[in-house]
Amino acid sequence: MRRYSVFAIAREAMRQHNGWDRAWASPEPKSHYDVIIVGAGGHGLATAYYLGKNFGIKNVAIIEKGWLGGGNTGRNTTIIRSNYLQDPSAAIYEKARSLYETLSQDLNYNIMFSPRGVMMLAQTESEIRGYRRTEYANTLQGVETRFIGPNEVKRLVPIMNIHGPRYPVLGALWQPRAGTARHDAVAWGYARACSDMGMDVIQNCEVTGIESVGGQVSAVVTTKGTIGTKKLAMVVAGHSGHLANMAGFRLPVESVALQAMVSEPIKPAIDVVVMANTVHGYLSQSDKGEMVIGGGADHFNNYTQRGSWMHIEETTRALVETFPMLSRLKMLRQWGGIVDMTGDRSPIISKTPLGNTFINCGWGTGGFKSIPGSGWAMAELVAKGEPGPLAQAFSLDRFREGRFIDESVAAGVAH
Amino acid sequence: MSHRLSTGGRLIDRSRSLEFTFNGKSMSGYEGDTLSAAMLGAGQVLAGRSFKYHRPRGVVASGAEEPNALVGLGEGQRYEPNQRTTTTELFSGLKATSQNHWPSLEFDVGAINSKLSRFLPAGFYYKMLIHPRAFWKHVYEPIVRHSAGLGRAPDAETRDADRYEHFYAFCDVLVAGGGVAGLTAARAAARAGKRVIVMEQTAHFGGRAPVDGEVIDGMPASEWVDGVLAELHGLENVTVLERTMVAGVHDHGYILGYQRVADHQPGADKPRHRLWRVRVGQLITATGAIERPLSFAGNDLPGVMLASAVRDYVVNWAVAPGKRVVVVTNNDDAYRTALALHQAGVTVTAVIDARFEATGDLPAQARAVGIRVAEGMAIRQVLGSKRVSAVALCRFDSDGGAVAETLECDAIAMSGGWSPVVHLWSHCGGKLTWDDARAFFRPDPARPPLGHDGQGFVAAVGSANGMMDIVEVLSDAHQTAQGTGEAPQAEPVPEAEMLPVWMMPKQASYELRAKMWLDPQNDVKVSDVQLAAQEGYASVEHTKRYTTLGMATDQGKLSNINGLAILSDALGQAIPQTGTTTFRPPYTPISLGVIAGEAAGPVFQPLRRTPMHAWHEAQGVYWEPVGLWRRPYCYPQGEESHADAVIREINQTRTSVGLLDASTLGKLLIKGPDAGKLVDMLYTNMMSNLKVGKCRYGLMCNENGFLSDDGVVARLSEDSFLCHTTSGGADRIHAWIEDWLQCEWWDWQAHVVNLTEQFAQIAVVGPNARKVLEKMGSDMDLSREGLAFMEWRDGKIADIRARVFRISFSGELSYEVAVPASQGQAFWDAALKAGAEFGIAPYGTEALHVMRAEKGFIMIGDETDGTVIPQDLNLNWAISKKKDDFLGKRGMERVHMVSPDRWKLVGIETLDGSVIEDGSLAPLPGVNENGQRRTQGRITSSYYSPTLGKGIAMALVHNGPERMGEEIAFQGKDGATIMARIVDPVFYDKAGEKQNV
Amino acid sequence: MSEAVSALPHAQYSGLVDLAEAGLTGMITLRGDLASPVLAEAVRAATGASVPEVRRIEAGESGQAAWMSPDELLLIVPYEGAAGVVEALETALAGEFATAAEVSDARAFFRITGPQARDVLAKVCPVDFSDFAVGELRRTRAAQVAAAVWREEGDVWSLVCFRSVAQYVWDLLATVSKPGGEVGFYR
Amino acid sequence: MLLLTCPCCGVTAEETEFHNAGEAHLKRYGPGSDDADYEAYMFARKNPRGVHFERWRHAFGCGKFFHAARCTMTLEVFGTYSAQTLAPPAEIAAKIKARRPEWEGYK
Ligand SMILES: Cc1cc2nc3c(=O)[nH]c(=O)nc-3n(C[C@H](O)[C@H](O)[C@H](O)COP(=O)(O)OP(=O)(O)OC[C@H]3O[C@@H](n4cnc5c(N)ncnc54)[C@H](O)[C@@H]3O)c2cc1C
Ligand SMILES: NC(=O)c1ccc[n+]([C@@H]2O[C@H](COP(=O)([O-])OP(=O)(O)OC[C@H]3O[C@@H](n4cnc5c(N)ncnc54)[C@H](O)[C@@H]3O)[C@@H](O)[C@H]2O)c1
Ligand SMILES: Cc1cc2nc3c(=O)[nH]c(=O)nc-3n(C[C@H](O)[C@H](O)[C@H](O)COP(=O)(O)O)c2cc1C
Ligand SMILES: [Zn+2]
Repeated sequence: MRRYSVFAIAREAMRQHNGWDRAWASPEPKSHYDVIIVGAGGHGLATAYYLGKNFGIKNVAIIEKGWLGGGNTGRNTTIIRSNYLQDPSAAIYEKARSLYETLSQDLNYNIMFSPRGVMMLAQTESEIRGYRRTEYANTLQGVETRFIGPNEVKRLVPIMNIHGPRYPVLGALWQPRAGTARHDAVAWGYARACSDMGMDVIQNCEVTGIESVGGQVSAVVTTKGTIGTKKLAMVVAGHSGHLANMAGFRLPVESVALQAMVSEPIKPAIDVVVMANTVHGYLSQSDKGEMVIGGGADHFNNYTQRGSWMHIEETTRALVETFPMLSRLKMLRQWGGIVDMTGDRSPIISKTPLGNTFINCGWGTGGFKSIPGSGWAMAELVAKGEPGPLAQAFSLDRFREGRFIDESVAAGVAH
Repeated sequence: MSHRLSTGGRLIDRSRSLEFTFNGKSMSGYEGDTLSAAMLGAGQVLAGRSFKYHRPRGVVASGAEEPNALVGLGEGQRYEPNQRTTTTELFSGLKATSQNHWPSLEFDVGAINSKLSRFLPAGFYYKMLIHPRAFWKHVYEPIVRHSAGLGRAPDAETRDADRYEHFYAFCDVLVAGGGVAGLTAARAAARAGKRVIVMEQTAHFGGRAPVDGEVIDGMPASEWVDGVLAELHGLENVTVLERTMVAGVHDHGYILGYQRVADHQPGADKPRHRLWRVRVGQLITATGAIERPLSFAGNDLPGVMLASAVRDYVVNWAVAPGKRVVVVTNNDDAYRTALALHQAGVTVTAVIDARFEATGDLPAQARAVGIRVAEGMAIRQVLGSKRVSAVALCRFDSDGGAVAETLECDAIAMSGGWSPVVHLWSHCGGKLTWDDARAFFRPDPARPPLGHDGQGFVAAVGSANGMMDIVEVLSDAHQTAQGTGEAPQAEPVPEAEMLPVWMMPKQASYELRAKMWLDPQNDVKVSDVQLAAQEGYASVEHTKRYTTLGMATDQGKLSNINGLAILSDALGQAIPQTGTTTFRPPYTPISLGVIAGEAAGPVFQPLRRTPMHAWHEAQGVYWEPVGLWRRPYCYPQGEESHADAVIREINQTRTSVGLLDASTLGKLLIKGPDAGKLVDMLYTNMMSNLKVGKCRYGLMCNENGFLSDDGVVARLSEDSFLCHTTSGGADRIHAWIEDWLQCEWWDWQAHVVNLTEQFAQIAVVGPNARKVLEKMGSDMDLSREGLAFMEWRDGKIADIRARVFRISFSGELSYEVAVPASQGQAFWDAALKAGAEFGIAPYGTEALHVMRAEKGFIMIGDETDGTVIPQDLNLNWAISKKKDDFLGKRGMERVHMVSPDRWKLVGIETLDGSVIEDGSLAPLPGVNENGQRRTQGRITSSYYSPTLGKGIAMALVHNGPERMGEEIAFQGKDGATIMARIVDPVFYDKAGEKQNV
Repeated sequence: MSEAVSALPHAQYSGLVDLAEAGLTGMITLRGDLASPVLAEAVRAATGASVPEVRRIEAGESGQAAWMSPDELLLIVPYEGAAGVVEALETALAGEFATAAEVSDARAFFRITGPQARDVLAKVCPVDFSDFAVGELRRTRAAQVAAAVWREEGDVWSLVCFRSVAQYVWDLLATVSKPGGEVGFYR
Repeated sequence: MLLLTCPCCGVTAEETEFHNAGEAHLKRYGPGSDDADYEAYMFARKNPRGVHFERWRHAFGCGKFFHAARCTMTLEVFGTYSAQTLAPPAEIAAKIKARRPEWEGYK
């Protein structure tokens, strides 16, 4: 693989850029793999990458029904933070965040991780209490975050109307090394690295069935034929319920549409990411200049990648109230993604009732930020057959036992 | 030079000239002009700069598809970035400024990017700017951010001066587009008696036909259009809306219309925009077609325009794009432009036609008036720096190595054929089919978007349906709208076949391809798309994201089809195999203001007010939002701090008497023969054995066993209970009870009625509470015996119907009095008056919280957070052992719930009496497997207790209740540790003597 | 009795339509079997009206009866008499599975009058007002809160919402009734 | 923006008048039930791609709950029916079968 660098660009510029290789190969499937990963979203690709990198397992196929990165990884608002309340969450999201810091260099692909800071506004007394609680927990969890006052909020975000009038800003939980990354690049960078390790990224290939022998997975049936495997990892986000049905079990997961939108681009107006949970809306400005806006999820099961208009209204209302200057900007595009919501709104990284079959799902509205950490933990689970410390708490049996990992308790939302 | 023609202009009123400024320079245009017509009329071709390379940009189109001519419009509270000049109607005093350049439009330092363009191909930033690591955030990214973006951001403190609103409408047929196809369809549907709405995005009806000089039903198209409009306006079942764009098509026939009510009259006392939310039986999209540009080197220079747009400027606004125009085409339609220019007295230097021969009627007409037609030719390259000065020609069927000829010109009118506007068809899942002959995608009638009944609800007509000939257009629209009788008649103008041309010359070299713009706003060139294909970004969606093709503010209306043709060619596959990217709403950008609608300022969100709200406000209350309610947090007097106010309120209440507005508490009446059975299922306690006249505190859990609400239940009669919920819980619990009643126990006879707002509920609290009530005058015996603790009575106080509950959340003698909401203020006033001699004063939620904490009472939302079960709070006494079942019982039986390791509620006192930090944890030595400090408890609420003169707190602690007296360390401020002792959570009046006097 | 005040006493506004708060109004939620003759009799005794058909409001000599839900009516009577009506209903329905509760004070009541009333309502309610007959009633949403709307006669419309949001609904209606906001959809 | 017809009051209204209340026809498992049954009742969701049965409440209207049969892939609503049922009624099943011949029936 040709390494990317400024020198490579300069060299290619002199010869009409005809020396660039394919970023990833486009192979036909082999008959058998050590591990098949279903779903070439960020989580599936990261799982593959760390299987190769951390465990030397490279006879791996990542099977994708559409174009790689085209699921939620390609349609999210790219917020990365790790100041979660519960220990297991803070651990995996912080692992992910710290891996993001060096991911461009690790992958030799600029994924544009931008630690510009994320603030979650406190606009009620109970939000203050929730965020203070998170701040205390984070201190012991090794996550750097702090509660800041309204003046500091205004200094960081001059376009914010901190005086309400409906919900004056009382402060914010501020994680300075949280931020955003270029979502597509995350998928592309991992895919390129996987391909470079000799793994097969197989696009336009849908898994339609799962075969097993004696309670152990043996093969997946796909639109490109049946492919044998020793181990199977299902990493398909909104389609997890469907895959689980193929494997003969049900999940505590429902698939619903979550929407986002962008405004027309303008010159830099806001440098940090703001989440306003009381009024339901969050906002950041991309490097291209659009305001990237996310809002609420639908409440009904849906696989159409279109959501209900009312959420766009609700979110816009909230953000125009919070950032009055937005009123005369224009919405350029809106879209939806199908997210997988679990019973406690926390993810699942787990063994399943089918042998040698593992699932990673339930990231719902907030799993872009966890991609490297989740891939790391999932790779360990797949390689060893047992969860490591990062994954342990996220097992499926927590629902039966009542061992929820509930993040909403501190007035936070899961993005 | 572009200029105004001395005659003509069907849309302008030359008697009314309007002054405006562009970049501070005064210019003038006419009533009826768009801003771009006026600018071109005034000779202003250069309109802005492109996104990435900061290349000079001029207008290319005449409508919504315009990618280039974006300006900042207005100032201050009416400033708006990225406004398209082609869709901006001129008004007097308009102020426009160009964008994305520094220091000036004419001289832009950022244009250096253009010189470096070979170093900045598609995706360059993924490949470079990787090292050193810190540079991305601190050096590279700020540069990228600064040079990207387009318009200037509005000022930070800007408040929009305008208002917006929504409107819900319903109709049988909504017609999108007021061209001849739309009008034909609308008239047909209207005559059939259907409820019809027609939305046309511009200020004028008729679309292309009047410009093209079509003749319909024997009259000029514009006359025909006026006639149809007059008929439609006269019909009661028809609503005709101009300046209203169908912005989005959503599931189940939900259509959004964006009406620009007052954009052309800024300052008028009208809503600026109105968002129509229309539920339609059928949507007929008659949105026409958009002309395609051609890809040739230098095609992005100002002066290069769409042929149809040139025609529009000439015919509609009497504006010529230049003095000497070259027309370049692959089809007959562009000859109409040549003819229109010629007729207007503008020199048409030549028509460059890529086809080997141009034999149709229109080319013949052009030749007949002396226009030169160059067949089989192509533009090799446009010459000029900030605008077109000449074109170099070559054979179309060549690599462009040899220049055949150079023609001087100052404008180019190009036509690559047409693409139906299929956006609306596609927004909600309608599929397309490829038309090989005309080389475009059009709606596939077999795969329309589906409505709630699974049937297609969208039909496309006219050019939007791929009909390019006027006769076809009219009959298609008439038939699709099920018109009766004859379709409107028109005179056909036969056109010869077009030749698909995606790049000219056909085998252009890299040097040329690197100068052929596909997306002029985002600076995506033919070479970029080819590079994406080469690098494996082969899905059209990957190409889009890798190159940003079609992601600009015009969403690729001009560029997408050419881009995917280039991509298909690079991949060696057919265009339909490549497919399109996803069409998403809105059709063109709509203001965020209109999406928010009227919901600004006081009506941003409903604010729930108790009957005493205004009184609290008048006291200078400090409010706390609780759900949509606002509750008094405290009532600071003068310069008093909030903390001091709380202390004063507590002291007043504990020593004499205080008054609390508790109206927000939920009040649910449960009544019926099975009411007892129902409350026994809802509460963990046994409730059915409560005696009439008595009250009992109860807990509600969800099916997981987690505590979800609590409150006092009063038995009103044999078959009725009044259940109090938390303020935030009333609606949720009401819905929850209805859920169980309707969906699980539907044979049970019980009603639940939400009486929350019927009553103002006022707590009179403190040792002097009884005296106050007695002084107010009552027909009830409110004595210790007459109304014992945990009893209620109906009667009158201060001559107001009242229900009095003797319950206490503060530990003091306390009466909660419910009176009709309409008399809440009267009761409150009477209590204040009667209590004056005791110094009665209102207290807020914070005093309430402190007092309940002093008593060790839990608070939903403080001690509970959705993961806490009653057992954690030592509330086992409230969990009935006798009942077989109640909601949450099964959940509590799970392994983790019965684990001896759960954290349990205790009181906490700091050793030094200070107030411990709310939410802080009690760390243990050592770390877990993930390197996180282990913990053994956390503070759930913490206050300064004025009653005890020290900090008090509650906490959930591992094995807490067995560790009374033990010292334990918690996190303090700024990383410090604070030592505390585990104590009983009841800090005050453990025996309960005070409340029971 | 001490002075009772409605949510927004005497509020009035004239714009595209005339808005007014209707003042104190007696209201009773009556739940039970709407097909029961006993209930029908009780309703007649209370209001003079018969039990309304689905989504209709019936007027009688002493009040109105409005259909709210398959097992729920809203009775509208003079404010002062409401408590008495509840008692009478309870007596009359003693043997039935029925619940009567006074909600006069839990509601705010607005009147919207004028030829543009439907255009104004359609700015906040997702309802098709085109064939909306006199005596028809629709429970729906007024922007962000619940409301019931019915057509009293010609251009006179009534709207009931919860008392706590009276000010919100008022501000909302006044905002969308501002001159300049003419729509002209309903003619 | 779904359009649903409430079978309780007959109103056809937009989604904003309703609240979705999750999968329909769940059988409640209370005290004494076994772990697997209880877990399935609480958490295991069909979440199908295709025909789906769900509960809605006409929250801004008559306040009643009802059931809807809907396709999660096309959002087609096959019908709405009483909440006081343990399985989809025959006529709803017949309607679905007519629209989706491959549907295997309610399970
Ligand atoms: C609008 C929106 C905003 C969001 N905002 C944020 C945010 O700001 N921050 C954040 O952290 N998270 C956010 N998220 C969540 C985040 O996007 C997801 O959690 C994350 O991308 C999930 O990644 P994934 O790899 O698990 O799934 P995906 O990226 O969805 O990948 C799953 C892949 O599996 C494929 N697949 C499915 N079925 C099959 C099959 N049968 N055979 C083969 N392949 C199959 C799919 O095609 C898909 O490509 C947001 C999500 C949305 C929709
Ligand atoms: N000969 C050719 O090559 C050729 C090609 C294209 C069109 N035509 C001619 O163009 C005419 C086509 O008639 P038509 O009525 O189908 O199309 P049209 O282009 O004349 O009219 C479409 C109308 O829809 C409006 N519109 C577009 N999108 C809209 C939206 N989202 N919301 C609201 N309004 C929207 C446009 O402003 C326009 O007024 C005929 O005269 C036809 O002959 C000819
Ligand atoms: C962070 C982010 C920024 C985006 N910026 C743009 C943009 O500038 N222009 C644009 O057209 N779309 C933008 N999109 C939206 C994509 O075009 C696209 O709608 C989204 O990835 C979902 O894919 P789909 O619409 O093809 O289903 C952006 C998406 C994301 C997630
Ligand atoms: Zn209903």
